[in-house]
Amino acid sequence: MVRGLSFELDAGRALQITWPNGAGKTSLLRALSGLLHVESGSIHWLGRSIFGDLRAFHDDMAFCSHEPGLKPDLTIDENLHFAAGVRRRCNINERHAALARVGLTGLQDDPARRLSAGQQRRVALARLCLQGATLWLLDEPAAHLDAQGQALVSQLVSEHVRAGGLALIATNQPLALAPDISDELPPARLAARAGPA
Amino acid sequence: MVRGLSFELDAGRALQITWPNGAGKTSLLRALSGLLHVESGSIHWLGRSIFGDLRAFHDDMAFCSHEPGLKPDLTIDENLHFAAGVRRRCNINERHAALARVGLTGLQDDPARRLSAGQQRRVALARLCLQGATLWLLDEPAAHLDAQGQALVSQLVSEHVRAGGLALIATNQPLALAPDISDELPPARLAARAGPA
Amino acid sequence: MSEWFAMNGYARYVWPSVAAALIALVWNALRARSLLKQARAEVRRRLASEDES
Amino acid sequence: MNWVWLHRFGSPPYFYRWAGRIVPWLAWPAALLILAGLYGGLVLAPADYQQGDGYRIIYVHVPSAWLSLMIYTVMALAAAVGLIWRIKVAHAVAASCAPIGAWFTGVGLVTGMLWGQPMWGTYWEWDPRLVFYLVLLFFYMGYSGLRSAIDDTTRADRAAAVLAIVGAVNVPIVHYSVIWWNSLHQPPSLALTSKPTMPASMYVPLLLLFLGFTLFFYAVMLTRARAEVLRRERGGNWIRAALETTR
Amino acid sequence: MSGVKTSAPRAFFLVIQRDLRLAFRRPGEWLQPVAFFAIVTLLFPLALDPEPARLRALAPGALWVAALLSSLLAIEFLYRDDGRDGTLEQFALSGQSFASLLFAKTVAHWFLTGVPLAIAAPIAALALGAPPHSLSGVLLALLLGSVSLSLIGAIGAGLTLGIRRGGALLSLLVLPLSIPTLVFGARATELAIAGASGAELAAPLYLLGALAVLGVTLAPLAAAAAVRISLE
Amino acid sequence: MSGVKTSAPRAFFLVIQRDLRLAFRRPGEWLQPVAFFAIVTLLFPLALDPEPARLRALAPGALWVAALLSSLLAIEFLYRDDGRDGTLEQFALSGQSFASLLFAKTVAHWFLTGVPLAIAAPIAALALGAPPHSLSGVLLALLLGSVSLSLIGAIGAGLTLGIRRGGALLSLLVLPLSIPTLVFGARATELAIAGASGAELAAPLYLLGALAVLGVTLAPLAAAAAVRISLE
Ligand code: HEM
Ligand SMILES: Nc1ncnc2c1ncn2[C@@H]1O[C@H](COP(=O)(O)OP(=O)(O)OP(=O)(O)O)[C@@H](O)[C@H]1O
Ligand SMILES: Nc1ncnc2c1ncn2[C@@H]1O[C@H](COP(=O)(O)OP(=O)(O)OP(=O)(O)O)[C@@H](O)[C@H]1O
Ligand SMILES: [Mg+2]
Ligand SMILES: [Mg+2]
Repeated sequence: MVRGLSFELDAGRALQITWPNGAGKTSLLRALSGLLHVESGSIHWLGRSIFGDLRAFHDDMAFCSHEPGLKPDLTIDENLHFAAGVRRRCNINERHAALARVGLTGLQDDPARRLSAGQQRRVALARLCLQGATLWLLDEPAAHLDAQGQALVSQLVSEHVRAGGLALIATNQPLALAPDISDELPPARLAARAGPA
Repeated sequence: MVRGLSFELDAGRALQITWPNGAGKTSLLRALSGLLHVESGSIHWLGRSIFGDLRAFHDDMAFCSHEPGLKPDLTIDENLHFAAGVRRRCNINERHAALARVGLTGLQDDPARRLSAGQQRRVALARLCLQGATLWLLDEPAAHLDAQGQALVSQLVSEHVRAGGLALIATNQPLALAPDISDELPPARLAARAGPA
Repeated sequence: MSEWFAMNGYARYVWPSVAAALIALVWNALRARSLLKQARAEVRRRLASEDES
Repeated sequence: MNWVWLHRFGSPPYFYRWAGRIVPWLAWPAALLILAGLYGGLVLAPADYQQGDGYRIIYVHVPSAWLSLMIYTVMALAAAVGLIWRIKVAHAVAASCAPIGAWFTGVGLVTGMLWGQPMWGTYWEWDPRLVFYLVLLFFYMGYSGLRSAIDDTTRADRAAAVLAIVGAVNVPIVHYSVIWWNSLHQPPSLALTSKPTMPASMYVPLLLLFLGFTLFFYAVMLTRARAEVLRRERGGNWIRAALETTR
Repeated sequence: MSGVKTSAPRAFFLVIQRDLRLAFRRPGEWLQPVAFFAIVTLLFPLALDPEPARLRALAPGALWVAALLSSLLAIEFLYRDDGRDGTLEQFALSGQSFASLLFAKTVAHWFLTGVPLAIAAPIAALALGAPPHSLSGVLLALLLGSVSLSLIGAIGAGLTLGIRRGGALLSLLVLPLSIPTLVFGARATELAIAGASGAELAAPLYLLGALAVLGVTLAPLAAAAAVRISLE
Repeated sequence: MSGVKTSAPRAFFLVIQRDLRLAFRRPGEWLQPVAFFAIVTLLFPLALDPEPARLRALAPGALWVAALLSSLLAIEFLYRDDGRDGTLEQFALSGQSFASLLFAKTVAHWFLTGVPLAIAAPIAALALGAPPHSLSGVLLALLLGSVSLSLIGAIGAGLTLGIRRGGALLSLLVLPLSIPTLVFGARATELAIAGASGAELAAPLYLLGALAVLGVTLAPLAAAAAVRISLE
């Protein structure tokens, strides 16, 4: 549904997409991650088209979508263990560190089902950190988060970026990022698209 | 899971609940609406306990929860027709007026499936207006909404309240409401409760 | 004695039945007690942790 | 009438202590009665003139089968009380009934089948009494299944309660099936009203076992219920006291 | 805003209308149980080697087991979507009688699954070698039976509403309750296929009717209670 | 952060371990298909008036239709939860082979449903009047058959993943594909109950095995493709 959009993002920078509702933020991120088929146009990572070797690209990329993707029956720690473990080995200390980072210390052995909307989001952020990817694609990372939580997100992003990472953030609550590391993506020319995404 | 909380709300005022994540906002609203059984304590409406005649209370109350509650297969207009129609008769003009109000003119005959996160929220707001209730219970009304959408919410609420309505709003993005019509609910003393909510 | 065990050829029906009943009785009795013990222990643990915090 | 007593039992601390005190008085008599009954039934009682020694299965079959029906009744009643008056203890009782009931339904089935082979020449027969008894087992399983499937204890209690009440229709069906359908299953052998048809040496052990099994059930059920109450009463400071005082 | 409050009957029919329209937006969906019914009845001739006599003997069982299972398959969705997207919550807070709104859903559901099933059954019966003159009996039996199946199913659906994997549990709860319907229904079908007289046939049909009436009176309340609990 | 990348086999077993642990958190859930199987087999004797000879003739059909349906019932949930809560999306973006991760899920699923089913079948066969010596054959047939049923089901589950009411549609997709398994399985069971010699039994069992091997080689890829499409 998005047309005539072209941008590039280099290491050490974050890009915020703050288009209005329905402008195509989610769709754009899904397309960039290779989940959604792009009708026309190309996506390059490290100079090569991502469709050449999708898995290599995914090794460097982490996508944090609307759904937190937690198993209600597993404890928070187990959730992290399995979710992050599929990509990189991470030991229990790393996991607890990550949980502490997002302010969920002490909850690691609670079943995820107990968590409120915002607490789940925070677990998703912890997973994001553990996955240790270079490129972050974040969809509404700050949704459901209280003020202190939103500050946390901005902080995580800037650290990641300062450490040479990249971040692409679709959000309606723009994050407070230092201008030297972040840009805003100008609204793309919108056009109706055929058929469901 | 919330203990020792007591407040009252008179006509013509809105009350914002901006507790941190997991503090119990959602649970509180569900309890007030009579959906969630309250272990101890009482809820009164117009001086009478709501459990006396729950249906009469529900006639005056509208609850706008996390889920927009739209049928993907029905058009937006049909969605409003059935959802609002179960409570009050409302004709097509009223419905289109409401849609225009939330900035979805022209979409009324699109299937709800097409809508983005924020657009769905807006439909939920339109339904809220059509239900014509006196007491509004809103859970995260501004989630997924862009700046202009958030302004819209504040506006709807103030109008409703100025017209003698009541509104109770659980949100992490406090709405910009004139102080003369709105208060904030002080954080309640939290306490563990037996078993899950 | 042994012919009592034989039950005039009904042994292979009678004794398994009796065994089934006894197993049910014993297992339920023990299970109930262990459940109570577990619950007690769990509560104690929780109270202890509450005390220190 | 007033419901004070109901609410007294409804308070977890009272129930916990009361049950703790009563259980021993149920458990030991139960043990004695069961042992006596089995001895009387398996050793003292004479062989049946037509069924030979095979009939001795009655001494385990009938008490277990009867008990399994009684347990379901107790469960349904407790569930109803919990549903209507929102009494947590009642739900705890109902929850404790289910597994015991399932066990004894199983015993009733197995012993019945073991009896069926010599008497009817087959382990299983598609006879109403047998079928609906099997359905009873499914209700016990469904009850536990529903309970374990719902995370939220309060919701699990109430949903399971509805099921228990709905399923109660099955109990009379099982009980009267022998009368309603012309079943090959034995008709009631011991009616409290009429004079028993068998000699005392045969039915006295049966009576002892009936009583023993019933007491046994209450002892086990109350113990399980105490555990259940402890598990649920997270923040009760009466627990601290209870743990010291009662055993 | 405001406008008059919707009357109870109007709300009832509004819900029926809504569910029917939703269904007709996806004809594929409500025809699936019927297709399932057809396939399952066809599985038997495949699984057993089909000599006519044997098949005919098997027909009532096959028909009714298939009918029971496909109605079970369909009932799982009675409340699911509405529960998930918050519509039931809105119903519960609508100021209307919750039980009647839910009953409306059940009625719509019966129109969409029970009736097609009853119409498909005679055809399947023919395929299993039932004589043509028996078909009216088969149809009647399923028409009556499907009512109580839908109603019993509604209770189960309510109980398993909140649950992530209702499906299997639902069957565990509903099948035992449906046994009487199954038994009488199969009996009626058997008599019909055996070419019994109307008088003989009447007995089981009356029983099926009685079960249906019983269901209509009790089930809606039980279902509403169950759903309310699942919403808590 | 960082740390070494997880090796493919390790990821495979991690997923199996995860699914097994999830299942054992709710024993009720994965036992339900077995209960369903038991109930369905029980329905036949109820629906037909049960003389032993007739039942025994019916047994293979009843057993296999019940097995097919209950495995169908279970497979519906293979991907559903993971699809809904975004786990599959994470798998697809994990940099691991998507197909192998999904295959791991299928393997875990077979352990949790196929094996219990195979164990329950002989008991059900007894209740339907099969002679004790035939049970090993029944067990073997179901053990082999359930493998291909799970694998075929996995494809169907993938195709119906996005769909709100997968259940009924799933059965329409899977049942036709499962017919060969059903036929050979029922044949094997029939022979076993008829007390055929090992040699006679071998033929259909080999065929079942062949189907299973075929499934293991092809199904995972098809399933992965299907799921990918549903995710788009
Ligand atoms: C699988 C087979 C069987 C099952 C499921 C079964 C089930 C039951 C049940 C549920 C009861 C309790 C009825 C009540 O208390 O209302 C019962 C009682 C009884 N059963 Fe069985 N039974 C089976 C086989 C047999 C056999 C083979 C015999 C003897 C030939 C037998 C003799 C009795 C007798 C004498 C009673 C006591 C009758 C009464 O006082 O109501 N049962 N059985
Ligand atoms: N499945 C779909 N089929 C057709 N159109 C769709 C589909 N999903 C989204 N759209 C359309 O694509 C546009 C962009 O949707 P998208 O979800 O990407 O918006 P968004 O920027 O994420 O909005 P929000 O900020 O509300 O999340 C919307 O106008 C929506 O109508
Ligand atoms: N089903 C449940 N069982 C047990 N505890 C629960 C359950 N649901 C919520 N809670 C707990 O109750 C508390 C309040 O939950 P609630 O969803 O009301 O928080 P909230 O204020 O809405 O948070 P958020 O702003 O993130 O939505 C949380 O700490 C949560 O852990
Ligand atoms: Mg979006
Ligand atoms: Mg909330």
